[in-house]
Amino acid sequence: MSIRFCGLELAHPIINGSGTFDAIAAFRVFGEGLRGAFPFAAYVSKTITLEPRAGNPPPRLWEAPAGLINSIGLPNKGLGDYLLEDLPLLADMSTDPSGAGDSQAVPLITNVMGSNAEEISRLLEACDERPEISAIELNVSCPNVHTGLDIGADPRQLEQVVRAVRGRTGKPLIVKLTPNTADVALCARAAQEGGADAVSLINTLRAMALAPNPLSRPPRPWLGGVTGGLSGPAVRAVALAQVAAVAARVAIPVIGMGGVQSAAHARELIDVGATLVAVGTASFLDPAAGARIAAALHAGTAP
Amino acid sequence: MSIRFCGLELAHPIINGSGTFDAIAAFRVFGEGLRGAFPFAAYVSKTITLEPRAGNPPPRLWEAPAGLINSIGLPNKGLGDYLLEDLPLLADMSTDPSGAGDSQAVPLITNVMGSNAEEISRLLEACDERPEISAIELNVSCPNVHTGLDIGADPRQLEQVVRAVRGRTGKPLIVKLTPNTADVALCARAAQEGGADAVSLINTLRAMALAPNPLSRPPRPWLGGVTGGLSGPAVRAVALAQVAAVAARVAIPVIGMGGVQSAAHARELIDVGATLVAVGTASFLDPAAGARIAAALHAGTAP
Amino acid sequence: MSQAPFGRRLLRVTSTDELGAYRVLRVADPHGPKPRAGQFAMLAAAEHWGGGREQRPYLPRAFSIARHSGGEAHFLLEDVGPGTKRLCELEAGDRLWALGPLGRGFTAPPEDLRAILVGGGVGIAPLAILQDAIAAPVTVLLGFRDRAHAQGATLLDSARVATDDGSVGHRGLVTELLASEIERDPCAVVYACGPAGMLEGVRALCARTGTPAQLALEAGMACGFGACFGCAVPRRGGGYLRVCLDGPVFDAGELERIDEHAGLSEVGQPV
Amino acid sequence: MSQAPFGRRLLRVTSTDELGAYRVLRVADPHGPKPRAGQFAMLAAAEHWGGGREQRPYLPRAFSIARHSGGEAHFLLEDVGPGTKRLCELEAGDRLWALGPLGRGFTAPPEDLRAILVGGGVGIAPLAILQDAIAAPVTVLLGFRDRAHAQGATLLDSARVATDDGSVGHRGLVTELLASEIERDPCAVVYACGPAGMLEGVRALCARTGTPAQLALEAGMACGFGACFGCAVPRRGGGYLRVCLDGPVFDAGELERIDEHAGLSEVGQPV
Ligand SMILES: Cc1cc2nc3c(=O)[nH]c(=O)nc-3n(C[C@H](O)[C@H](O)[C@H](O)COP(=O)(O)OP(=O)(O)OC[C@H]3O[C@@H](n4cnc5c(N)ncnc54)[C@H](O)[C@@H]3O)c2cc1C
Ligand SMILES: Cc1cc2nc3c(=O)[nH]c(=O)nc-3n(C[C@H](O)[C@H](O)[C@H](O)COP(=O)(O)OP(=O)(O)OC[C@H]3O[C@@H](n4cnc5c(N)ncnc54)[C@H](O)[C@@H]3O)c2cc1C
Ligand SMILES: Cc1cc2nc3c(=O)[nH]c(=O)nc-3n(C[C@H](O)[C@H](O)[C@H](O)COP(=O)(O)O)c2cc1C
Ligand SMILES: Cc1cc2nc3c(=O)[nH]c(=O)nc-3n(C[C@H](O)[C@H](O)[C@H](O)COP(=O)(O)O)c2cc1C
Ligand code: FES
Ligand code: FES
Repeated sequence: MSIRFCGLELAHPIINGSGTFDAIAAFRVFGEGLRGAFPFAAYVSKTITLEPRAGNPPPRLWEAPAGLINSIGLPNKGLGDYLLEDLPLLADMSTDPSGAGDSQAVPLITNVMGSNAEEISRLLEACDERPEISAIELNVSCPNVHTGLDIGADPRQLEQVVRAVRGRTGKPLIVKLTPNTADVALCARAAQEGGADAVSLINTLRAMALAPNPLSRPPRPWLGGVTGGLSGPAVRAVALAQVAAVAARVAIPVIGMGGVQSAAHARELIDVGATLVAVGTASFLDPAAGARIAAALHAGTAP
Repeated sequence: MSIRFCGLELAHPIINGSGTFDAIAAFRVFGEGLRGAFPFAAYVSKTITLEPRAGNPPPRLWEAPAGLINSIGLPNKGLGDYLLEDLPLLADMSTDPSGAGDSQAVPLITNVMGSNAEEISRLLEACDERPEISAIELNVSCPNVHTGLDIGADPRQLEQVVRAVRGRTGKPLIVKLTPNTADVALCARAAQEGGADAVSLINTLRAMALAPNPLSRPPRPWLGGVTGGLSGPAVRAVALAQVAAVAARVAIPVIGMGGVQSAAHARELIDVGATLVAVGTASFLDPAAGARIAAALHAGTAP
Repeated sequence: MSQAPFGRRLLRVTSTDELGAYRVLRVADPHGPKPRAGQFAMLAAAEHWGGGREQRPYLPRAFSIARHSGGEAHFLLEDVGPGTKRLCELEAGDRLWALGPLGRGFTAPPEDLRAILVGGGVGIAPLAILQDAIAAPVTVLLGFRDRAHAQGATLLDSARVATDDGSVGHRGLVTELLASEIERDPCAVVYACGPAGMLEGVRALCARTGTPAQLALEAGMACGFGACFGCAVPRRGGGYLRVCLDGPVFDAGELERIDEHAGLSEVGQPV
Repeated sequence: MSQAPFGRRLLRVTSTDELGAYRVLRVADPHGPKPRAGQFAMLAAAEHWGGGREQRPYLPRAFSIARHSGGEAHFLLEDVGPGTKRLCELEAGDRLWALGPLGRGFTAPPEDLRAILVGGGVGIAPLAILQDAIAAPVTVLLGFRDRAHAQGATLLDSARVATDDGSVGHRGLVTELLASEIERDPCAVVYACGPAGMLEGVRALCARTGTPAQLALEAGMACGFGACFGCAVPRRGGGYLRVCLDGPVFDAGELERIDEHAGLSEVGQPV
């Protein structure tokens, strides 16, 4: 079931969605044994920015019908500390999809975000120097940060930015598209024209929730970040439509995600053209969801 | 609880979403008594086009997590037969929100769609002549028909079209926006600048489903129309975000909809700035949903 | 058509029984109007409707009224997915939401014509109430996949049975029984409900032999009362009909070739 | 911290009991590691999780392990919403998904300091297992809203109780009992869990009196294992802590003022 993706050799097609699995935290909680039995074929980091970010004030979560709204706000320690402290901890992970002990390396994909080409260039250059990093995912789609949305939603701007930063790294560059746009396939083509090696989608849909108190007038938003992003089963049909639309219009590989909870769901994204499938919110229900899905895909069963 | 909306006097703030309640069919199924106890304060017709449309081939429905995907394809008898056959049947409806027998007229809002300004102009002119029609809703957002999407998703084009057709009717003109756009508030402003008297949102989110058979390779889309639109609870948080964003940016009244199933949900849309709330998919679970929600809003309770 | 009360109503399950591979659900509906044979209701469990891994069902589900007596409506259920599974779990005392009776039912046969009722699988349900409604003796031909399903035949009187595996009655298709019945005595009117393939077989046979036929169709439904336009089937001569409003019972002549989406789908054979 | 097995596991409910306004759920967990006091588990019913009008719960829910013995974990539940409602419905034999034990638990008191356990409402749960774990006698102060809730106090030994309505024990806040305890004998370490208001009262009081305190916090959680960054509470001096990973038990000194989102919310008082 081994898969080639942008020159990487992956044990299976299931990876994690950025920001939905903290491998370092998972080692603390579940033990170092996880390092040799990692649930994902590649590990995508949470979004890293140049400067450290604390993230949004709580509350950051709201449970929606068959979904989750988050307004996390990209907390991260910033590029410098990420490279210094986290990278060593993220090296040497491996996965054992068949459970037969023939484990395979888990490449690290670092997800980065910057508010303009200059910032992104610095992020790419820094990542480019580090052998622990196998590929870079550029987040142009986070709905919680204004600029992220704007760059990614406008094909022209997106193409310019990707073209401007493309030369800064020789590593594979994945552009993570925003779903909050009129024609995601146009954005995907723009990323391809700009030089992206792959695109990934969908990120979360812009969403909102009010505090659940009909008596405390005036009404107020529940989330500390006011709006958030919707993920989980509720968005799966939207993801399928967007992934299909993109895969039909680009020549580069596509990482599909959005609401995947089972191997059948992963298979559907692959059916419409995805090369890899990322599992996000489903990991919150079960940290081993990725492993279960990969195993079921491997076995050809569909649970 | 009586509400003024674009010069109309409505018994309460709950109306139906276009295409989710066929009043004429309902009279057949539930009897003429319904005419005096209509669940909605105004009745919005299904989208009418110049020429008759058969709609998309079946299957047209797919049940999604906490939602519904439809690919109905705007079947309608065309403007001529609508005016000739349906209008007389839609006159004289009234609603009795308090159940106290003080019933109030149910104005008719005719929803129309055309693929260019010329077609839309003809639709508006024809509607303008008919006293049975109290307002016109212009659908620029249907995800199943290519042009509908394109006009509505691009603010510049939208403004041009609305401005071009605006003069063709003296009746209130509501523009129903598409949610499948990068910045719905920009589109709403464009509609306002073009001369719309109100905007309504959200229409369905572009979505897709595959036929549920892992064995019948190659995989194929389930829906006869290939893609469809997602509605119901799954989209409510997206609707809340879009309605809030629009209401904060326009001066004209807003009709909010998307996933409303209870008075609490309706209240939230009103809280973020909607003047009226439309109930769509919830009517499929219970044709009296609109009446129940209006009554609960009226009573100030929140079931 | 019998008009339905406006709005869904909360009803109580009075009893449930296994009937081979099926489940019979009896529901107290003291104030509901008496349905016509062939009408249906939209049902949803009042508790625990939805959720789980697939987060379905969300919408109510359509079921033929299989019988109606003493203020009780009977339904025949087959567990084929999350909605029917939940309804099959219901026990006496549990409650469900119901809307109906809905749709256009069967039209009684003219005096001089013998009625032949042809059912396949769970599609036998509306034929039971139809048999109750027709005073004259009728011919009942029912097709099932195997013995467990064939037990459903006891819902009707004097049924002749065909099974795919030959475990009960004729081995083969119920349409084969129908063909020889029509050959034996062509003065008949056929009433049929079942999987798409069976209905198409009946339609084609009746068209060929000039036998009048009323076919009860299925279609994925969201609303059941004409609101969503989701339950379309092709109309002969172009355009579409709404199964919930214009049907579910149609004169065979109104219909085009019946495709896979318009019959009661076979268990485990998602179309 | 006790490390959790990777992946959720399916466990069987062995018994459930009413305890006043609460429900005690006992779950067989023969292979789960022994938890530390203050740790929690993420639970979800295996059947009928979600659906209904609000189409929730979707995510699992966090619950303190209230006791652990003989391969059984005990939980104390209060029905405050769709998730707890469903878990409160479970009966012996039913199954649920569990992930855990998770989080950082309480640290045992130094030999020379008396432990004062301060609990509010359902926040008494982690104090029960803490009392089991501390060999020396401890002082237990529990606050409840009324008599029905105060029955929860029997989960611990020798508790002194305060109720809002005075129906049992001291009329007033449990922090009032704590204040006089600290005044009487300041050589104490405080362990507290309960609503945000109570925790903030405890934190402020202990800060004023220089009493060391460990506070078990709540926060809305999606994952429970540090993956989502959703359970943030402000860290003293800036930034945020993850309740599930850095807590749920914190030294009071690590925390800012405890706001409404960080305590166990009161029933019917959605924050
Ligand atoms: C007029 C009428 C009368 C009926 N009478 C009866 C009756 O008397 N007894 C009876 O048992 N049944 C009857 N049915 C059929 C019954 O309504 C369906 O079996 C039921 O809706 C299935 O629901 P489910 O949730 O159990 O399964 P689902 O999984 O919803 O449906 C099973 C089939 O639907 C399709 N499907 C799968 N996933 C989806 C999805 N996400 N969205 C849409 N379709 C999907 C597939 O084709 C699958 O085989 C009748 C239907 C109609 C229209
Ligand atoms: C570490 C920890 C330990 C805990 N231990 C226990 C315990 O031992 N016993 C116990 O009974 N409880 C415990 N809790 C609390 C328990 O997890 C919550 O009561 C439970 O999650 C509520 O879920 P619900 O579905 O019943 O109610 P919900 O409705 O999900 O939650 C109730 C509260 O959540 C908020 N809310 C309402 N709607 C939403 C929404 N859509 N999305 C997000 N928030 C919403 C409101 O503030 C409401 O008051 C603990 C929590 C944590 C974090
Ligand atoms: C709590 C949470 C945090 C996320 N953080 C990030 C992030 O830091 N960077 C990013 O590119 N995407 C982020 N995402 C988006 C996911 O990677 C994924 O695109 C999205 O959740 C859809 O997949 P899912 O439905 O499987 O969760 C986050 C999603 C969630 C739910
Ligand atoms: C079956 C169906 C048919 C619809 N047809 C139309 C239509 O003809 N014209 C239109 O403007 N919107 C149409 N809509 C969109 C609804 O009016 C509404 O905008 C959308 O469903 C969101 O609301 P809801 O979640 O309450 O259903 C349709 C929606 C559904 C589900
Ligand atoms: S099921 Fe909605 S129109 Fe027939
Ligand atoms: S609950 Fe997800 S990080 Fe704490």
